[in-house]
Amino acid sequence: MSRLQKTFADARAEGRTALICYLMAGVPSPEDFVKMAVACLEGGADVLEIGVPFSDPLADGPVIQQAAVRALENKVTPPMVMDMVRELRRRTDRPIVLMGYYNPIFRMGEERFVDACRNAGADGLIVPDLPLHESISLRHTCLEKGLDLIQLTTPLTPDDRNSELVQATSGFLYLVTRTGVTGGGSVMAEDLRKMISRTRSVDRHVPLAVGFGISRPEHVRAAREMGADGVIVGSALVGLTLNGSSADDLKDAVRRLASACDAERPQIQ
Amino acid sequence: MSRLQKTFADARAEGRTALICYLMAGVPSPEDFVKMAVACLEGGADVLEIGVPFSDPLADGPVIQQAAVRALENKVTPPMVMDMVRELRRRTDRPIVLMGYYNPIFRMGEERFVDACRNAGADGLIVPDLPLHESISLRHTCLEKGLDLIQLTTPLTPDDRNSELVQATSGFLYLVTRTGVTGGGSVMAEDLRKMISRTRSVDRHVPLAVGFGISRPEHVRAAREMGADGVIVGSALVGLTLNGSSADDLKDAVRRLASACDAERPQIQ
Amino acid sequence: MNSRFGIYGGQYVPEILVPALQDLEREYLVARNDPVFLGELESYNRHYGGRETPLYFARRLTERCGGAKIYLKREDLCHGGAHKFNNVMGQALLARRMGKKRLIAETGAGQHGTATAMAAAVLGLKAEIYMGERDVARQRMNVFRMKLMGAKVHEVSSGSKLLKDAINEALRDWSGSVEHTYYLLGTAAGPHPYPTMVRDFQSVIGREIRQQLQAAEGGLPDLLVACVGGGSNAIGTFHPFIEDTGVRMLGAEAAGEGLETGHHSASLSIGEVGVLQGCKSYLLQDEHGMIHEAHSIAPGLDYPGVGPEHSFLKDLKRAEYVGVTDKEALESFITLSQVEGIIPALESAHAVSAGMREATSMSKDQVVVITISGRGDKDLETVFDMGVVE
Amino acid sequence: MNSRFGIYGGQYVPEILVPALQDLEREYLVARNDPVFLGELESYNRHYGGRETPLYFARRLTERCGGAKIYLKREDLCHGGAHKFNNVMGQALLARRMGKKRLIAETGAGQHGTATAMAAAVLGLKAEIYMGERDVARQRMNVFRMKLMGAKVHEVSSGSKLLKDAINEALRDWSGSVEHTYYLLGTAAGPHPYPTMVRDFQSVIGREIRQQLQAAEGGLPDLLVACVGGGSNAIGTFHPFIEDTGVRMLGAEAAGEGLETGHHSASLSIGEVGVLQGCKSYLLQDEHGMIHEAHSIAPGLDYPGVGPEHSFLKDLKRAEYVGVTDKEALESFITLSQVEGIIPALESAHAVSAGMREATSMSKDQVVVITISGRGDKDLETVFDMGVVE
Ligand SMILES: Cc1ncc(COP(=O)(O)O)c(C=O)c1O
Ligand SMILES: Cc1ncc(COP(=O)(O)O)c(C=O)c1O
Repeated sequence: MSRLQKTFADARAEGRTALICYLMAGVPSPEDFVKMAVACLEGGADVLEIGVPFSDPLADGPVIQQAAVRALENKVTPPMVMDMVRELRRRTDRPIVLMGYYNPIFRMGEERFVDACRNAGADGLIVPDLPLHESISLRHTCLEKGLDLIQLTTPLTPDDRNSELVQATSGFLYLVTRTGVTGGGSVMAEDLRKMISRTRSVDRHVPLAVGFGISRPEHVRAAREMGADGVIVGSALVGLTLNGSSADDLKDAVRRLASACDAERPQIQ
Repeated sequence: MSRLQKTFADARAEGRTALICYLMAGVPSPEDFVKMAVACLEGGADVLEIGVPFSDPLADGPVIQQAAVRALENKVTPPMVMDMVRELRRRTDRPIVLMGYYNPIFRMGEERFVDACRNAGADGLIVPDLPLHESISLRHTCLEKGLDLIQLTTPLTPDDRNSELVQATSGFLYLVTRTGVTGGGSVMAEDLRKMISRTRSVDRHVPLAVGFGISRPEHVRAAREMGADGVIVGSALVGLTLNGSSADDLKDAVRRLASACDAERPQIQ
Repeated sequence: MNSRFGIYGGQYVPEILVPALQDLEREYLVARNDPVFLGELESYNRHYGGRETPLYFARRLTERCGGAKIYLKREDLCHGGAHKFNNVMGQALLARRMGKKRLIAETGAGQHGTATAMAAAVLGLKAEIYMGERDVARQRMNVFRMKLMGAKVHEVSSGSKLLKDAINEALRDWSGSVEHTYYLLGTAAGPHPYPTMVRDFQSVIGREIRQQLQAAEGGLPDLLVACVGGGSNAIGTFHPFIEDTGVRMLGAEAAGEGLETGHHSASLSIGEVGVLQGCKSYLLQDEHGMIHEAHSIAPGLDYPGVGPEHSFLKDLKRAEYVGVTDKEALESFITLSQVEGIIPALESAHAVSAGMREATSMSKDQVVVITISGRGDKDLETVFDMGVVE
Repeated sequence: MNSRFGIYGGQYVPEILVPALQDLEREYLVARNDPVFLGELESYNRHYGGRETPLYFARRLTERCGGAKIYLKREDLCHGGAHKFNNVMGQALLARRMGKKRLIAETGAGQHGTATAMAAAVLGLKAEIYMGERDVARQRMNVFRMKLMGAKVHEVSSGSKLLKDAINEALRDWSGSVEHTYYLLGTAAGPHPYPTMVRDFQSVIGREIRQQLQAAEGGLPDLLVACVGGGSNAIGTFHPFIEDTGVRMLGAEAAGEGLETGHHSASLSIGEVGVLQGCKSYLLQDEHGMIHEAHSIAPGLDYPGVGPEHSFLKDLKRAEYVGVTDKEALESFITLSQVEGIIPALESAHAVSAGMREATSMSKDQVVVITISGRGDKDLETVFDMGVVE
């Protein structure tokens, strides 16, 4: 059982929704980043998702774009991200997932990149511009090396493709709850309900984590209410790493989200 | 015998070249213009040529263009020009020739215009943008009313057309001694010699006045030497009416030109 | 060759230019019937100029007006961006045939100057362009364009320092250079034989319309519309249909700020007969025959005279002429851009306005052809500066 | 439909866009074989776009080089002033057919944005254009042109604030609007099916060259030359000749200030394989896969990637690619203006430079065809500001 699987299983057992906190590697600075990540863990994050900065983050909204610019200004490179993961792995046993665009992975070489992830102690990988049909070789490598390659599904994904994604994903399935990019907007309740139910009808067990547009405790509660196993919070937290907030501020924000994660779960009709 | 014919006959009899002085009507001002014209007469002009200002004097060089602009700024109109001629006619018996573009003539009506010229006391008319084949009706009217309509011939005019021009002209024939517009440049001796000789071979008597590019006594002497019966000086004198020179300055300039007009005539080879 | 259209036209020029004009007439008469010359022109028109230009059925403009079908004759697609090409290419080939190595031309906003520079470049001739000082200042980029193609630009500081004065200055140059220089006049005006010759070269527009409309609609247009500056694109549009009495013709003149304001270029609508720059025609002038300054938002319409054949057609009532104000032209400039994705020259926008007005009151089975004499890229700064969009 | 050219191409996009791309592929596959669609496109190409464009024998340029005969394929005469028209019209008709009422597009200097605005206007669709903030500031008039035709322009302030970032932003918009919005990509790059589809729409260039040269010379060209930004005009020129192994193909990339300076856009000449904006191809990037900013005097070549089919042709050695510096492009910009009266786009001037170089060393019975992808009016300010003329 991988760390990710275990985390979701534990959370489910405890009646909790797992909280996945996204931060951009090397932001606000390579040193403070680790403090920020630790603050997330202390605030109650179940999983850390760490962005690998890329010059052209086309799936991201303004906040995360800005964080990528900051990271690149800070001269963060993929090998440095691996070092940061290694550093964090020394401090926590919770799962660490990297989120990175494909070109830096391709550039390093898929196998070398996956090895580096594993060696650093990462558990999973999300590649937002690598759709299922382009990910065959990377999936193969990840499987072989024991890294979870997480697939994304969206409200526009047709049912048959959704089923393939469910089968192909590893660790959890990332439900993109609204069209568009990361950050801003709000969860579309109706979409999410449909996405969860059609996915459950294919696989009753795969952990479902909801992302894109989750920033406040009420979003978390809404997702939880609809049966999500996890929520991913990105822009809201990244924003705090950009605007001069302290690690404690971040910890508080995470704590508020985390407490929404084990709020009493109302009956699903 | 018209005044113009008589003037050329007298000059020839006296061994002189007739001096035709051009001024723009109403320049430097309607009042001072008359003084300037009188100065020309006092300086020894045989004929006064008076420009009727036009907005688009396409046969004129910069100096006379500028004079036309000044005249129009002074609100000089064709009827006012007639008044100036009338005024001058009171003061002199020498021939007065008007030089004016066709549109103002057309606008007033050819017959009315010619009548106005005659009534004011003008003797001749030059229309620089009315070539022979467009001047049939105006020539007819002038002939009928006793106004000399002077034709121009040029170095580029073919022989047969030159002969037509000689036959059609009245008062004198205007030899344009260089291609281009009025003012500047210098007499092209070779051209002039040819023009005079081919014209003489058609008509031994028609007075030939040389214009365009005559500004200094030596030009006058050159023209005289080649057998011209008259010289026309325009831009050089108009320039003096524009640059603040006094009537006396003008008179002196004319006097210098006039004395070249009866300089000893060298043998023609 | 007849030098007049009724009482209009003629050859009111200094005697020094007469031999050159007679030469030109003679050479043109031979050339216009010489298959070699015509073949050469046809080849440049086609392979260099991009002819034929399309006759485009403007579906959305037609729907907008709700009346007659509107077709646009797309002279904006000619090389150089305007119908000017047709004339310039014809005359430049004639100049080369006559052995003249130097072209001179006048230009207002720079369209004709640019076209002349272009034709000179492709034929390896020298070009010198006269342009009023005020126009030079307003049309920096067109001046640069001419220089880029190797032409020399003379700034004219006489008179009103505009197009009319550039023509005067070009004629003055020609008076002194006529033996080795060809004067490439830019519109169907000036002394004979220019009005006839330019009309002939521009008639390719109307001939193509005729054929293309036959193919598209199986018949003749009910109405032809073109803007009238000097009148070359209009006469080129109209002339091949003169004998077809069922075809109405409408020329759109610049009414500028309004015919009543005195700021306009509507010589046909409210000018009076006179003689300017070589020909007799309707003119804007005062009671003493002094020429008025013209005004139009469209630099190419900004001329106080008009080609003599239009004066003739007006008197005959064979063609009608209406004024279109700056404001109306601007509106149809925007309309055509938004409805058809075609940004017309401001000159052409006058024709669009007049054509839309007419089409609206015609029946759906009728056909209006509007000549788009040029593209509007040259006018973007002007319209931008007016702040009318967004 | 094959989504790759050898190892290049593919569909590297967020999952959210996959259904839309699959839809697009499906619809395009039907449309490309549907005579109604093809007839519609052909009709717009002809009557609206001014196709076919001439294949012009450049006599004086040929003499200047003293080698092979040089023909110019005149895409500068297309409506809008560039080959961009071919692609935009095809895709806009496809969008309409798919029932999408809103078009989005990226633009660098504004050429593709303007073309998209134009196609949207003529078909009655809405257009929204993404354009980098730095480009907006440099290209005031093109921004105005788009607005004039009714398009909305979004300034992009992310990243380098240039073309690449405008594409990112357009893709972001599309991720949120994909159900009713059509993304009209401007070059033969991006995710499948764009490279194939854009190539098909642009292949009208090569097909016409083939026919026209057959008529003019009775054979095939020896060499085809085109500039390569994203690669659409080049692939449109080359593709119909791929099977004709006797026809050499040469792509001119922007070598900017020199390949050794790092200021260039020569992704094929010295880039390395990577994945950007949906496809795998040669890219300008650093050792960690971060994309470099590109540089070229020609705004349309200023892109760090290139269409995947060119990467494939390069590896196969079926086409060659050379760098042309800013300086060399500028020189041929001036040469073509002065020798042929054709002011090429600075992009196209790269092709002219490479083509002249080759023609010079070829024999007089050989034929070089250079595609003039667009006209240079848009570049006059740039060249003027350099002070190189006069
Ligand atoms: C685009 C365009 N249309 C029309 C005209 C007016 O000229 P014409 O009346 O001779 O066609 C001009 C003159 O410059 C022009 O540039
Ligand atoms: C005139 C012109 N040529 C060439 C290009 C380069 O594009 P591509 O390589 O797709 O033909 C552009 C792009 O804007 C352009 O405007």
